[in-house]
Amino acid sequence: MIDDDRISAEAQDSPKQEGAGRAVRRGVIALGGGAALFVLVSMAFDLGWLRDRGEPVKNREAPQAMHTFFPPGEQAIPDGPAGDAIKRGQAIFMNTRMNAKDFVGNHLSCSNCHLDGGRKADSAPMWAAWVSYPAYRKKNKQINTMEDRIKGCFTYSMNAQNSPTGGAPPAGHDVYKDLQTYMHWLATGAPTGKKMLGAGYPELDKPAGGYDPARGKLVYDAKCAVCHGSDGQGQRDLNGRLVFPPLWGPDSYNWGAGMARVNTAAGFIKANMPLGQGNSLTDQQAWDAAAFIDSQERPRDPRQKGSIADNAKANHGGDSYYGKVVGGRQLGAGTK
Amino acid sequence: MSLTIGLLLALSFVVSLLALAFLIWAINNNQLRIEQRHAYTIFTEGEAGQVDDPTAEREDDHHFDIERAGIDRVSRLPVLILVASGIGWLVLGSLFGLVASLKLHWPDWLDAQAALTFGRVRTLHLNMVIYGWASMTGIAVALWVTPRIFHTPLRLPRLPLIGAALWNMALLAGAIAIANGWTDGEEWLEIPWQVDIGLATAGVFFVVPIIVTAARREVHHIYVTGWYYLAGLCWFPVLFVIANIPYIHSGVQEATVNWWFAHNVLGLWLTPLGVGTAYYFIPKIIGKPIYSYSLSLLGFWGLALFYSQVGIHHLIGGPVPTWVVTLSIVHSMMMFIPVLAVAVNQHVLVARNLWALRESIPLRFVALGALLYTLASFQGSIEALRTVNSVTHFTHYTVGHAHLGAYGFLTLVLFGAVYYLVPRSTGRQWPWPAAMAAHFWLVVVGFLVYFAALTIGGVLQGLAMLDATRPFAESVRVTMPYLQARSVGGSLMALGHLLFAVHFVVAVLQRPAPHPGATVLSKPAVAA
Amino acid sequence: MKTQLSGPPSPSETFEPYETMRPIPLGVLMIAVALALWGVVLLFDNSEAVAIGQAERADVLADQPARSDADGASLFSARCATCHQPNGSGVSGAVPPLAGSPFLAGRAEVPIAILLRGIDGPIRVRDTVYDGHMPSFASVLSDEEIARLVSYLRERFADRPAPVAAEMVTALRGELAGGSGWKGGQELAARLAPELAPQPSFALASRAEADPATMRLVNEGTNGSWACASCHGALGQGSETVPRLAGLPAGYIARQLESYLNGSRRNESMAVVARSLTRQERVALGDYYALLRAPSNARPSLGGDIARGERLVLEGVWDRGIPPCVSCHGPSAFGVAPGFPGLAAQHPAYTASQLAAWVSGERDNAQQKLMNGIARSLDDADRRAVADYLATLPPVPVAATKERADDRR
Amino acid sequence: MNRILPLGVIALGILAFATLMLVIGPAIQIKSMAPTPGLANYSAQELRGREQYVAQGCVYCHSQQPRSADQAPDAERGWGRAAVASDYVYDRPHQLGTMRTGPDLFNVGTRLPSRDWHLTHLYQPRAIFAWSIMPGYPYLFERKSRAGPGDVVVSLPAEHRPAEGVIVAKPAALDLVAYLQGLDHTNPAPARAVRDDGYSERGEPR
Repeated sequence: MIDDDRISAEAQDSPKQEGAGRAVRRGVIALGGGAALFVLVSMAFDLGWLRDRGEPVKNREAPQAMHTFFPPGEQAIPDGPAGDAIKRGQAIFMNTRMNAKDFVGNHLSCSNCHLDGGRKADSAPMWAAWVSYPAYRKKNKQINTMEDRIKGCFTYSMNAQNSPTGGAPPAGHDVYKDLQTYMHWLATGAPTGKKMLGAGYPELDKPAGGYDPARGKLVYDAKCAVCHGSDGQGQRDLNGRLVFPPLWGPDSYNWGAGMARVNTAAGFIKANMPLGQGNSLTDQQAWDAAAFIDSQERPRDPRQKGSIADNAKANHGGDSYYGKVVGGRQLGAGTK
Repeated sequence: MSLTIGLLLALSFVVSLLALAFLIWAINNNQLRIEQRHAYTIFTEGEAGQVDDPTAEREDDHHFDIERAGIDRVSRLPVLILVASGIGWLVLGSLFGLVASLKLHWPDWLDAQAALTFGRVRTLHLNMVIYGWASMTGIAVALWVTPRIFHTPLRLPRLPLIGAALWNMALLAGAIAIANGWTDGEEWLEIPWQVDIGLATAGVFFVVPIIVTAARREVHHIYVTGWYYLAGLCWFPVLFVIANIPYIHSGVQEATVNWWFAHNVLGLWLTPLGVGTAYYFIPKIIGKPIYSYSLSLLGFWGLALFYSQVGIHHLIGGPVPTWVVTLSIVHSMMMFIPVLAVAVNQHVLVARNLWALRESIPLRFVALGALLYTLASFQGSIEALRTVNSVTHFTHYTVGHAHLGAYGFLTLVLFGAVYYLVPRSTGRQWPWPAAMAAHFWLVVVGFLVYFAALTIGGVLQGLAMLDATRPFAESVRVTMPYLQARSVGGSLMALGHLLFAVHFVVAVLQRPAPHPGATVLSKPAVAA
Repeated sequence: MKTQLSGPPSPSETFEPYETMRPIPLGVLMIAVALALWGVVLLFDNSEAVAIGQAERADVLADQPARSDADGASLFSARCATCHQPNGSGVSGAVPPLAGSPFLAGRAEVPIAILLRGIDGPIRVRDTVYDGHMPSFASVLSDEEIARLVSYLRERFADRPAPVAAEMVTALRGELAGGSGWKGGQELAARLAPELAPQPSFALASRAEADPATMRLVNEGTNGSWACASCHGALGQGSETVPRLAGLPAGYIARQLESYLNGSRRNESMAVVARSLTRQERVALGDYYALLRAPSNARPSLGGDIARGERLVLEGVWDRGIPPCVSCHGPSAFGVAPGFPGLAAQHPAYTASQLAAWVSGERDNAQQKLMNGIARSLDDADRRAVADYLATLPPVPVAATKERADDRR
Repeated sequence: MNRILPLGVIALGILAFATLMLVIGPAIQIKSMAPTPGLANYSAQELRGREQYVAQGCVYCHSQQPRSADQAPDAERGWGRAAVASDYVYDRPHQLGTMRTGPDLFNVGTRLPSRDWHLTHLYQPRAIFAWSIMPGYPYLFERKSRAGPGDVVVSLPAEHRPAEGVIVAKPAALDLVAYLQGLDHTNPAPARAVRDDGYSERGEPR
């Protein structure tokens, strides 16, 4: 072998050299093959073979509030008379003062408190409300049908006493039919009689140190005034259309409304305010802001027959400023 | 219409593939024999490496005393003149490159002169190193190697002298034009076409002697280096002339011509020069044959078939027809095949003889250059993928890649070739072997820093630009440290070039040694 | 004995390189075959991509205002119903009704003229006076579209079934070109329809030209910075990433200039401008631009999905924490002064870049960071969709009323 | 292989084929396209400015080819819609560019319409953008003790103003700015326009 080395030194290598050569050959091919494989996979990706092209990149983020029910979307409204009723109901819901003007005594709409057209969880969504009635209500100590419940909204939240007709729509009025058709449609597929996640407004534990309108004013000025105005009267666009609803005063809900109770308002605020930043306030901030807002004067409670104090005793237990003295004035007298 | 084009295109690609398949079939069936008398060579599969080529036993088939034939003496003057010019342009070009690099992080430096604005300095750098250093030195090496592999002295040895003078003058004129803002305005084609006529004419003086020498060769078989050189010398003049004809195209057609040319300068001119050179010097210095003739064939024809159509991958996502872009992307990927073939052929030989790297600095340059060719080509193919290109396009990453090819590969190979040929051509030894090693480490470390900085910086820059929520300023800010690092690397490289140039001048001016040395190695090998 | 060479064989100077005969390694062939197959697939796939690209461009073309072939009913619901309500009842105290409006029942030229120019002043409809601010649709609806729309409105709300010809719109457009909004019903009645009189008189605070110093800032620039108009245009209409300023709330504009100064909104060019201005100048510029009325030159240009944009703007995506834009920026995206700028007719590249800037923190001057979270919830396609949709809306009409001019407080 | 002629012929044949595919094919297709509707040829001043753009080597840092929204957020940055081949019919030499060391300029005229802004920026980019690495072009301007009639004075923040006198734009600077101001390719592209649509299918379905 070694003697031959001189002759074939050029073509013949030692086993060690052979081994090195083989290793490099394999290495180069493996490297090339690996790179080629990368090319192929990347191309497969380009061509969409490795991902589902049908599904748009949505829902990347988990829904803000985890709730089990998703109401149908706008485009699912059926055609025909039922669909027309749903659309009328929706129009009333979104623009109550305009489309049920005979029965609205302030500048609010249903959708001011029931966000996303009554869809949003934790803002008393209609799909959850629909399956909760008829039900017994402590407020009027009787079984309420859905119509009764809506009537309550008109009476208090929409301050119907100040409307052209001076009251909520009479029983069986088309306003009820249309609104209920809309709500029924929103609840398509919702389980009846079952407590649904996201129903109503969340109930916030009262903070240990209670709540304080003075602190609430600070919260309000920092977090709420930019939209609702430092005077709480909301804001309008250049045509005078209401964009941000008034929170107190003659154009807001009256003393009988659920939102006039601090605990209800605190739950709503905590979950939904500032708009788009739900759950960003602390519980304490939510309670304080609610206390500030609900310790302002607003239209009188239509249930008041005698004195404010009597009515306060009969109808305003718990977390309400009705009848209390704030800033030297007894609240509940109502606005002009 | 698009469907028809797509179909046509797929068909034309199939034609390329059929050509490739035919080639592979022909190789495997010994249709492309080295010589007529090998037609009966029985080639047993699975016995790779074991087969004794009948020629291997006939010693004088693969040995030829060039010195005795006086071949180097004939080519000496043109080779030296061209190498000297090349090195001159290299030093000048790297200084301009360094200035351009520094300007990217010292933007207010040297801003008072129009000739020294970034847009011109950078352009001067490119034209000097490509048309000055790489082309002239590449031609010098080709002029030196071609007669050697053909066992016959260079014919018409005076023509390259005229060519070199003309080329230098034209390039100088082009550089002055660019410095003064007179440019054709397209990348790689900045030299005004009027000046290009001089370059094209000079090219004739280089091409003719080599082709005549090849025609008068004393060997029957053309060694693989010869294929690359001859093909490159056919391709480049055609490319250069077509791309520089003025007033034919405008707008986007012009852009496709531009990148067809610019990439083919790399693929069909600089790459053949570099690969051919590596194919000669690696086995020559090691003294062992190349791994496989079949792979040589595959590598060469694969390069011709596929490299010629990759240019439009510089316009991915741009205003050019989809089918041209896709065609270029596909061909970029197909480049894996010839690159693998060349890689196996060259790296296996080096890997089997690692001892030679210790012994020979020229081999170190050439072998590292060949390795970087493989990497640059793989990188280039992958860069052409749409997904990758979205990130790397328009960024410094591309600059890093271009330097991996033109510097890491070609320039290192040329350094090695120059180190090898100067003693044999002039009879003068390199006076300072340590300077060669210093040069090697300066440029290798410098280039490593350079390449790593631009690659990382480029990717970060590209990712910033793809994210709408990050302002454009961030794509600038994020690259700053990497641009500074690039200047550091570039300085090391430029320093190495200066050292190289000084060493070359000293070597050439010194008194000739009696004999360039009995061995191909820079210092006599000591056998145990 | 010496099974391996401890040193290299010394190569001979006379050695000539050559290749040995070895086959192509199988691995190389396999890679070649794989790549070849994929190349063919990719090339075939090419034609599909071209078809999609063409469809995308066709969609963008179709999204250009004044290019749609929508019928009158869909134009009404897309363009009118947000203010005048789907049943045409209007909004009490704010938007006059269409149903039974004498402005529709009379000559067809009257509604056409209103659509072309918009209204800026008091108008009496069915015995109620409205302080009307209606945008001009001249820049977003074609003559054909206005003809179809007016025909529909007259048939539905005024029982006038005779269709209106596009030529009438063309003629009127030429006649009324360049005018600002009708100064209330008075000017309209005087010019086109005496039978609509009496109309309330236009007695608003006179729209005095801004003072010469402010006009110099706008048109010539000063103190080392550039003229506002040189980028934002002579009418404050802007282009691409240069925002439309005409009709933005005065207080909003002044606040942005302050933000450039204090760094809560980053824009290097505007920072140079803001540094060259005094506080009074910033306020004066806000006042000036708030009262400018300019046609829209914004066009959908980002390839966004207009329908998706419309959904985001009008309905939001509450599950992702995105309230509808209009819930704060007003029902027609006209803005709510001074805090909430109008978005209508804003340039899509500007809108999208701002939504991106909220995410990056380049812009962090939103009141209570209201925009930060919303912007983070929008992805790339959302931004383009919203921005492109807003560009199709008619421009904010100017309200030259006292409150509006004073809204900076 | 042992013959030169076939080697040369096949090598050149392959190159001819590549030229057919990469040069002649696209040229035939692109030349058949009419200019994008609304695209105007350059004015004489804009052409002079374009020569400056070429001579200064702006193309080495600035592209003029916005990518499609399916690939990159160029449009959101205000760089304009995806460029198509018919946007370039008047461009000679082409200045598509392959670097974005600076932003794309294909629509810089609509994105940055102010002449005076451009003059400031060309004179000293860092007068506006502290982070900018663009070179200044002081040689396109001159310092005068006072502006003569018709001179365009460059607005400069105090820290960049000369100690005395004013900086005045030379005609070359005004031409270059006129070219930049004229760069506007915002008109919608025809559906059948030619560009690389290879990324279009990765976009989300509209």
